[in-house]
Amino acid sequence: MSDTAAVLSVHDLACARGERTLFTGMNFSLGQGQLLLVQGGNGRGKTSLLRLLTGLAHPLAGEIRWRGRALADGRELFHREMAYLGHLNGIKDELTPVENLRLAGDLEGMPMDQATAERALTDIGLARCLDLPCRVLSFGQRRRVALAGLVASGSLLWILDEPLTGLDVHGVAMVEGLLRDHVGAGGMVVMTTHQPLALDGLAVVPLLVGPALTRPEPGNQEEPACCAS
Amino acid sequence: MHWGSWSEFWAMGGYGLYVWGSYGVAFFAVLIEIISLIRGQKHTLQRLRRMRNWESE
Amino acid sequence: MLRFLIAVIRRDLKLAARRKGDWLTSQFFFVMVVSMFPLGIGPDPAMLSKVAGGVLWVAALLAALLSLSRLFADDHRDGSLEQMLLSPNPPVLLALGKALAHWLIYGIPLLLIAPVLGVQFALPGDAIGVLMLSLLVGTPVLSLLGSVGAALTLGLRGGGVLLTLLILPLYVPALIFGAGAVDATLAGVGAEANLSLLAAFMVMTLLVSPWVAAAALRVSIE
Amino acid sequence: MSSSIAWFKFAAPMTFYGLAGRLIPWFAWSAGLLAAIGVYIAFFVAPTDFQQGEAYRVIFIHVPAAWMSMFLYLVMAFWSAVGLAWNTRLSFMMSRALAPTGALFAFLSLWTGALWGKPMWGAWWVWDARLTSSLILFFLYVGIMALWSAIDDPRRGDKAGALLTLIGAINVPIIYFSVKWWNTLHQGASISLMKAPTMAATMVTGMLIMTFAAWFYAIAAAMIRVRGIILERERHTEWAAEILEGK
Repeated sequence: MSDTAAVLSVHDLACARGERTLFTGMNFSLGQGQLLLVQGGNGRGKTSLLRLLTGLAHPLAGEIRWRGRALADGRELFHREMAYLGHLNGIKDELTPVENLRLAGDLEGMPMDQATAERALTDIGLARCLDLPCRVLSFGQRRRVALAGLVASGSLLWILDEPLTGLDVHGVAMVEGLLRDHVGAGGMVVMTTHQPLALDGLAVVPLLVGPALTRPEPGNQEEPACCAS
Repeated sequence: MHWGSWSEFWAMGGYGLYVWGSYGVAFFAVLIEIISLIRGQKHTLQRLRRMRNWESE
Repeated sequence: MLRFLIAVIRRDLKLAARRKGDWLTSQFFFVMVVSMFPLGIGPDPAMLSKVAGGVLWVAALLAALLSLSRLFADDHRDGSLEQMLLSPNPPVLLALGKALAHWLIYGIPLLLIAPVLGVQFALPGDAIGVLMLSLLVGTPVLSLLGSVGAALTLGLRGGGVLLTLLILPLYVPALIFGAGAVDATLAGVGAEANLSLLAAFMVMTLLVSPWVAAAALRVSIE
Repeated sequence: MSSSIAWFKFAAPMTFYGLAGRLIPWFAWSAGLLAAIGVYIAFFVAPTDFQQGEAYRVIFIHVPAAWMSMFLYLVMAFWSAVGLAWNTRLSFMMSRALAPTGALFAFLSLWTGALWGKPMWGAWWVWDARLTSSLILFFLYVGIMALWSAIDDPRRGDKAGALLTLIGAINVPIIYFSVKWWNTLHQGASISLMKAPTMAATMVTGMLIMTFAAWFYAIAAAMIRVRGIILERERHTEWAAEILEGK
């Protein structure tokens, strides 16, 4: 993967939480049409790495570059081309799914009319509950509203932290479809997940954070990372 | 400017309560801070040492 | 840029409309705190009119602080604060937008309730007029400085009390000039000096606090 | 420039820990010596004030405490600004170490102000412009320390405290002006504490010596505290481990 096509590149990145250093000297780059699968045990820094990539958190050392420019000075361009889905869905419970989507569009500077919002939501299987306040929806349905917003944002880079949690079998299949379409069309994804994903035929770049997780035999249960020195 | 006698010194021209109230509280406040500083230092060292032992097991 | 600011303000207005309960509690808090004072001080109109400016202004401070502790908290809890910080627009506009929205939702109604309470405190007509003017100019200060406190104490336990502890000292100039304006009118001295100083303080906070609040947000969200 | 910043950011805590350790005794002893001289002057050299008799001797504690409470807040604001500008951990630690001593001086200036007010104006608490501003400054100190104690993550606590210190520092002059304005408005020409005694030469020198004593004391106290904070935050480094094993 020649470096020139690398849109996102990370140069000896180091990250700490509180006083504990999670990882150091991390280098990778990601081009269009690629999916970076971040793996590693609990508490190893997967979520912290993703938050560093979004620019919400600042690294202990090292640099993240988007289209060759460091995040700090290219912030506006980067945030225009990136969308983040964390553990929280980022939608308001009082508003209906349509209002949530249109509101997100306004805040991103790309207003969305009623029809596009409704189409985005029906595509993702929420046709029946367009005008219900999100408060009454299940966690899985609210997750779909957030995913609909992600798709509708048309961002080049998706940063997804455990997107499959709370989704039923259909949901997982749907997400896999979204990923395939997005990456297939030249999009980029950085994601973490513990569930196995059927992403055959896609350019998946694995990235390991912390020591490899050995298959826990009945005897040695790997000591949870948070207590390791 | 020497005081006639110790009792005159303590009386401080009738304002003894206010003058010694101020100096007394100031002295004790600083004393308390010094003691808490020294004790705090010792306490921090012990706590950190305990944490190191706990972590290094 | 400006569209983002307006979008943030419209968003908060819509959210407040959906949850009228929070809005009402803050207004009733203001009314109730003010109504307690005559019970404590006594019903004598002369006395009440003398303390009216101070009482109403202190109650306005407390009502603002009550509603400010949730300024960013709800958005932080459901993740929408992160999404807004990830929008291409600078976070300064977000902080400014949230503060202005808070002023429109919680500041302006104080203006409308104040005359009713002013009458209750036997304030003459012109004093009530100056009271409303001082609240109009002063309440943005409460929202702007308060937004800094809300950003600093985001997600902390005891956030509401801590916010008050942090920000109340910074409200002192607004309280002095605001309440002073009413007293000056009562004394027949005229409140132009107080109001202009209050306006100057408001402009200063308008220029300073969005930046500090935005920096505080970036620090708290990490 | 950037290399010095890097040094300042990473090597600074270790070297400062040793440096502070050597300096503390010097500052502590000179503070004690100056305080002794100051108190001697206050009681045995300074003449009785013809207006106030002996009560004015409180000034030798009150004025240095008031000056130091204001000065230490400005020093904290300075370290906060440096910390935010270059993200140097050590300057945040200095700011944290200074706050308790600053709050102590603010409290002392209030206490001695009240005790001085009683004989002068017959009331324990007088809403004099300076006293009221010291009261509000004391609240600012309490607010910052409350914020630090509420935030567990040291990195966030440093920056949040620094931001609050800065916005407080911008407001201190405005608060002082508004309180002075409010004070003159309500009391007419107020008797401010400063003008009361005619400032004989020995009184001024006495006050200055006490102020320097308070300053050196504040530096010594802050350095002791900052060493504790450094050790706490750098305990994972090997030099800190040596120190912990050593003693």
